[in-house]
Amino acid sequence: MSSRLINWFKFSSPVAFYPLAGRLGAWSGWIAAILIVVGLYMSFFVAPTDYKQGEGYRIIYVHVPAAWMSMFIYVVMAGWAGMGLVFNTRLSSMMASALAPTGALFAFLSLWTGAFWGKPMWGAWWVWDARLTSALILFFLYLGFMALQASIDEPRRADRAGAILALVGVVNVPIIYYSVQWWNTLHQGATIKMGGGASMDPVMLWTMLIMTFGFWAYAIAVAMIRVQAIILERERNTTWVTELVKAGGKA
Amino acid sequence: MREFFAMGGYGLYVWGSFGVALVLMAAEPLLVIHRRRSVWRRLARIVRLQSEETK
Amino acid sequence: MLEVKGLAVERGDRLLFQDLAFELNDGELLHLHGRNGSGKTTLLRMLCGLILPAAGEIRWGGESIRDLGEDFTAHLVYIGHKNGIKGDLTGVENLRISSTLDGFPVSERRAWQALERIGLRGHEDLPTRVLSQGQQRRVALARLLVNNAKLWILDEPFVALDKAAVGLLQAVIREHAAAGGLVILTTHQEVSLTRGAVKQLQLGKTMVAGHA
Amino acid sequence: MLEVKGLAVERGDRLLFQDLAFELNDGELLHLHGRNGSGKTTLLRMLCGLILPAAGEIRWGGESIRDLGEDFTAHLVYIGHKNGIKGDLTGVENLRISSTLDGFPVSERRAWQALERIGLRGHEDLPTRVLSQGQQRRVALARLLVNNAKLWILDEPFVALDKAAVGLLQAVIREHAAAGGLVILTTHQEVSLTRGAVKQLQLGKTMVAGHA
Amino acid sequence: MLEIFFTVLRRDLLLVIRRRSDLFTTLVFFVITVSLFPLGIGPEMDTLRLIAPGVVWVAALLASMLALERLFAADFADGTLEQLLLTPQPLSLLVLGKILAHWMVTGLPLVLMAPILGLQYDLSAEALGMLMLTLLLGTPALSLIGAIGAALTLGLRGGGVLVALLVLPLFVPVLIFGAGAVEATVSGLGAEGHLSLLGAMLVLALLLGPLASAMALRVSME
Amino acid sequence: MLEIFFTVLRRDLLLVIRRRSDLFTTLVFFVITVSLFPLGIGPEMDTLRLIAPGVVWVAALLASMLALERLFAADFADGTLEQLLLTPQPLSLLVLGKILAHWMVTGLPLVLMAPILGLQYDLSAEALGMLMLTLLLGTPALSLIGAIGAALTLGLRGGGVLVALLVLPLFVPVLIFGAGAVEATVSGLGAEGHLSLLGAMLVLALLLGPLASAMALRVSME
Ligand code: HEM
Ligand SMILES: Nc1ncnc2c1ncn2[C@@H]1O[C@H](COP(=O)(O)OP(=O)(O)OP(=O)(O)O)[C@@H](O)[C@H]1O
Ligand SMILES: Nc1ncnc2c1ncn2[C@@H]1O[C@H](COP(=O)(O)OP(=O)(O)OP(=O)(O)O)[C@@H](O)[C@H]1O
Ligand SMILES: [Mg+2]
Ligand SMILES: [Mg+2]
Repeated sequence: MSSRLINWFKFSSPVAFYPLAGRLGAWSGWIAAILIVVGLYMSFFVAPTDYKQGEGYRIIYVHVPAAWMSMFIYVVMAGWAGMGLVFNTRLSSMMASALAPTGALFAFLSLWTGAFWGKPMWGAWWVWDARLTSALILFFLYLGFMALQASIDEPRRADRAGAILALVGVVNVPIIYYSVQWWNTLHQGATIKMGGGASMDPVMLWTMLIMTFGFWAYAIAVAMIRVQAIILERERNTTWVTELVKAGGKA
Repeated sequence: MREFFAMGGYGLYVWGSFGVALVLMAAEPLLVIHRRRSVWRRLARIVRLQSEETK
Repeated sequence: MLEVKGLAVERGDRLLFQDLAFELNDGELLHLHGRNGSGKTTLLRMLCGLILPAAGEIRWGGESIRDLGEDFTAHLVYIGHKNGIKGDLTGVENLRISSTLDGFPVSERRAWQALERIGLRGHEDLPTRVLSQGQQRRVALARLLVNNAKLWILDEPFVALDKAAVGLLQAVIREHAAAGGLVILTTHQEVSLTRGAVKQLQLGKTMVAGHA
Repeated sequence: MLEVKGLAVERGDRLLFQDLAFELNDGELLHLHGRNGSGKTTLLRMLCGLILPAAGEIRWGGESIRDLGEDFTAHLVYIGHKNGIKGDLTGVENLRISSTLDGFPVSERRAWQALERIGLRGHEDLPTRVLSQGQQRRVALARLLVNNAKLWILDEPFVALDKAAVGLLQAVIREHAAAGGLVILTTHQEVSLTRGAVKQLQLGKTMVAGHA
Repeated sequence: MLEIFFTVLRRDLLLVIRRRSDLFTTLVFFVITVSLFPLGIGPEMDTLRLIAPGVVWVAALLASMLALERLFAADFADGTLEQLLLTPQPLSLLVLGKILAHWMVTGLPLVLMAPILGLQYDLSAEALGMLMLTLLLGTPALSLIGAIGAALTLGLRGGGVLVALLVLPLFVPVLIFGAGAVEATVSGLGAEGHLSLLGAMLVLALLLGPLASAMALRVSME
Repeated sequence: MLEIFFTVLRRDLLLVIRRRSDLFTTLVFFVITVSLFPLGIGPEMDTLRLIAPGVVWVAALLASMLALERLFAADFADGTLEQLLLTPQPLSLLVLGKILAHWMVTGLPLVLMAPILGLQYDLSAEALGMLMLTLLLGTPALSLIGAIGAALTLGLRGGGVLVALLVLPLFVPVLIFGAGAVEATVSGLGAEGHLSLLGAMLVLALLLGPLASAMALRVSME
C-alpha cells in the first residue's frame, strides 16, 4: 500500500493512471457538488447586499471564480502540454487535451457573466478594454487549441502542435492578470491580492472562496472523466485496454 | 419570493449569469460521462467481434 | 556508423513494421526492398529525423540522431519522392542555394559543371518548371555531385531517368561508397548496382497480398 | 486508326521535333523512346488534343481530332505524369467519379473489384492522400480496368510500381491490344512488353548529348 | 447529360465535405471582415448603420474574389482538370457544375449569414431582407464572372493579382447596384431599378460565364 | 551564420521577383479593399474621415492574414521545406529569414502605400504619419505571429479557417492599438501609450515567432 503511494512515477503511464483517474474523478465530483451547493446558498442567503451595487453584485460569485479558473486551467494545461512536448510522455498530452474544454467553458462563463454584470454597471455589454480583450483572447486560444487538435488525424502530431500553441498563448495570462494594474481601464482591480490582505467583507470573501474551491473540484472531476475517455480512445489497440474491456472492468 | 427573484431590479442580470453557469456546468459532466460510456461500448463491441472471429 | 534498433512505426491504425534493426558502416550500401506501401519511404524519412519513431532508436556514430540534431543533418543528403527544387529558379540557382544551405557553398562554375555532368547541358539556366520530368529529377540529383556529406538517403532515385542517366547515377553512387560513404536507397527498377556486394533489407513481408 | 503527319513542336526557343509521322492500327502497341527532355510527354499530350501542334495533323479514323472533339475523347484514356486523382477521396470514389465522367459508370462492387485486382486490397476506402507513391499510381491505373475506351495513352505508367504491379499492368496492356485496342506508351524501364512485336518510335536523336 | 452535371456537382461538394473547413473559409473571412470594422472604427451606432450596406457588400465581393483561386487550382495541380478536359462531355456543362458547387460553398453561406451580421450594424428588418435578396442575386453573378478570370489565369505567374485586375472591373457594377439597393431601402426609397439591373447581370453572366470559362480552360491547359 | 540568413532572404526575394506579381498580390488586395469602401459607402467626407483609421488597419490585417498562406505552403508542396529542415542550420534562423522576406514583400508595401490611400479619406498629414508609423511597427508583428499559425496548420485540412482562428485572437490587439493610435492622433490626443504597446508586441513577437514557428514546422512535417 505504502509503496504504491510513494511511487508517483508509476502514474505517468496511462495503464496505472486510468483507475486512479476514475477514483479521483468520483471523489472530486462529490466534493464539487457539496461546495457549489453550499456556495450558492451562501451567495444568495448569507452574503449581505452590497451597499453600492445592490443585489446585482452577487454575480461576483460566479464571475470571479470562473475568471480565475479560466486562467488557472490554461496555465496547468500549457504545463502538461509542454511536458508532453519535451519528455514525449503520452499521458501529459492527454491531460492537456482533457483540460481544454473545461477551461474554455470557464473562459466563456467569465465573459458571459462579465457582460451580464457590465450592462447594469457600465451600461454596456462589452467594451474594448485591456482586460476584456485579453479575456476574449483567452477564450479563442482555448477554441484554437481544440480546433487544431481536432483537425489533425495523427494523435501525436496533434499533441505536439497543440502544445506549441498552448505555450505561445501563455504570454496572454499575465497580461490578463495584470491588465487592470498596467492600464487603468473600466474594469475593477483585483480586490484580493496575492499575498496581501483582502479589502472585503469576510462573509463575501468566504463565499467566493467556497465557490472557487467548488469550481476547482468540478474541473478536476470533469477532466479526470474526460481523460479516461481519451485514454481508452488512444490506447484502444493495446492489450491492457482489451483486457480491461474484456474483464468488464468498471473503473 | 418574487422579491428574491427580482434581485432588487437586477433579476435579468443575476439570473442570466447564474442560470447559464449552472446549465453549462450541469451539461458538461453529462456529456463527458456520455462520451466515456460510448467509447467503452464501442471498444466492448470490437472486443466481442474479435473474440468471435478467433473462435 | 548508422545503427538502428527496435524501430517501430504506426500510420493510421496500421503497424507498418516493428523491431527493425540494422547497422551500416563506412563504404556500405543498403538496398531497401518491399512492395508498394510497405513503408520504405516512411523508414527513410525516419532515418533522416523527419518522423519520430513510435519506438526504437536511430544512432549515428553511437549517439541518438535526436540529440545530435544539426550535427547529424550536416552529414546527410536526402533525396525523396519530391525533388525539392524550386520551379521558378534555374538549375544553377537551385543548386547553389541548396548547397550553401547544406554548408558546402559552390561557385557558379562548379554548379554549371555539375549540371553539365548530369546531362543538362543547354538547360542550366532555364527555370526548372519548364524542364521535363527526368530533367527535373536530374537537377535534384546534381546535389550529389557537389556535396561531400557522408550519408546519402535516396528514395527511388532512378525514377523518370533515362538509361544514360541511370548508368551515370549508378557510377556516382559506387564512387561514393568506394570513398567510404554510406548509401541507403530504394528502387523498384532492376539495376546492376543493387546486385553484388550490397546489404539488403526487406520490409513488410507479412502484408496482405492482393495481386491478380 | 490513328494517323500522324508532319507534326512539329516548339517549346520556348527549341524545336523539339518536326516532320514526325506514324500510323497506328487496331491491336498495335507503340513504344515511344527518347532521352529525358526529348519531347515524349509533349507528344503524348498533343495526341490527346491538349496541346496544339505548331504544324501537322493528327487524325482518328480519318478525321482530324480537333474537328472530332468529344467524339475523339470518348475513345481515349490518358494517364500522365500526374495521377489525376483527388487525395481527399477514397480509391473507390475516385474510380467511380472518373469513370462516370468518362461515360462508363461502374457500380460500387465493380470498383472494389478493380481496386482489389490492382493490388489495393484493404486500402480501397482510405483517402488516397495517405497512400504510398506506388499505391496512388495504382489507383490511377485502375481506370484502365473498368474503361472500354479504344486508345490508351500512357506516360511512364510503370513509374513507382513494384515488380508485381509492373507484371500485372503489362498483362493488362497486352490483353487490351489483343482485343483490338491501341496503346501508346513511354517508359525508361526495361520491360518485356516493349520487346517483341511492338512498333518503336525514337524521338530526339539529334539532341545534344551531355553525359559523363 | 443531367447525370454528368450532377456527378460533377456531387464530386465537388464531396470534396468540400472531406476537407470540412473549406466550407467555412469564405464564410469565416466574410464574418471576420464585417465584424472587425466595429473594432477598428468604434461602436457609434449611427456611423455603423450608415456604412453597413457598403461594408457587407465589399466584404462579400472580397470573399468571392478570394475564393476564386480555389475554383480550378486544386484540380489543375493534381491533374484531374486535364482529365476533365479529356472526358467526352461538353466542357461548359462540367464547368457549370463546378461553378454551382463553388457558389453553394462560397456564396450561399454569405447570403444566409448576412442578416445576422447586419444585426450588429442595427439594420432594420426590411433592409436586412433587401440585403439578402441582393446578395442572392449578386453572389452567383460574381461566381460566374469570376470563373472566367480564374480559368484565364490558371497556372500563370501571380495568378492572384491578375484575377483581381481582370474581374474587378466586372465586379464593381455588381457591388454598386447591390449596395445601392440596400442603401435605397435604408433611406426609404424604392430599390426596383437596382434590383432589375442586378437580375439582368445575373442572366448575362449565366449565359456567358460557363462558355467563356470552358474556352479559357482549354487555352490555359496547353 | 549571417550568410545563411541572407541566403534564405535572397532566395525568397528572388522567387518573388521571378513570379513578379506575387509582389503585388497583397498590395493590390490592400488597395482594393481600402478603395472599395468609398464606392460602397458613398462619398461623404465626414463619414470617411471617421472610419479611415479603422478601414486601413482592418485592410492591412486582412491582407497580412491572407498572405500567410503563401509563407510556407509553396516550399511544403515542392519538397524544399523538407530540405530546409535537413540542412545543418538552426531552423529558427532560416525561418526568420523567410519571415523577413515575407514581410518585405507583403508588409512593407502596405506601409509605403498607406499614406496615399489615407489621402482618399482626407486624413491630416499628422494622422498619415502616425498611420505609417503604426503600420511599420504593426505589420512585422503580424507576420511574426502569423508565421506560427501558418506553420502549425501546414498541410492540414482547411488550413485557411484554422489559421484565421489561431492567429486572429493574437492579431486583434495589434489592430486595436494600431487603429487606436491613429484615432487618438485624429482627435488630437496623445498616442504614446498605444505606440509603446505596439512596440512591446513587436519585441515579444520577434522573440517568440521564429522559435515557435520552427518547432511547429518540425511537428508539421511528420
Ligand atoms: C479573465 C478575465 C477576468 C477577470 C480575472 C476578472 C476579474 C474580476 C474581479 C476580480 C472582479 C471583482 C472586482 C471587485 O472586487 O469588485 C470583477 C468584476 C467585474 N468584471 Fe471581471 N474579470 C474578468 C473578465 C471580465 C469580462 C470579460 C467582463 C465583461 C464582459 C467583466 C466584467 C466585470 C464587471 C462588470 C465587474 C464588476 C465591476 C464593478 O464592480 O464595477 N470581467 N472581475
Ligand atoms: N493515415 C493512414 N491510415 C492508414 N494507412 C496509412 C496512413 N498513412 C499512411 N498509411 C499507409 O502507410 C504506408 C506508407 O507507406 P510508404 O509511403 O512508406 O510506402 P513505400 O514503401 O514507400 O511505398 P512505394 O513503393 O509505393 O513508394 C502505406 O501503405 C499507406 O497506406
Ligand atoms: N519554355 C521553354 N523553354 C525552353 N525549353 C522548353 C520550354 N518548355 C519546355 N521546354 C523543353 O521541352 C522539353 C519537354 O520535354 P518533355 O516533357 O516532353 O520530355 P519527355 O520526353 O517527356 O522527358 P522525360 O523522359 O524526362 O519525361 C524539355 O526538354 C524542356 O526543356
Ligand atoms: Mg515510397
Ligand atoms: Mg515525360
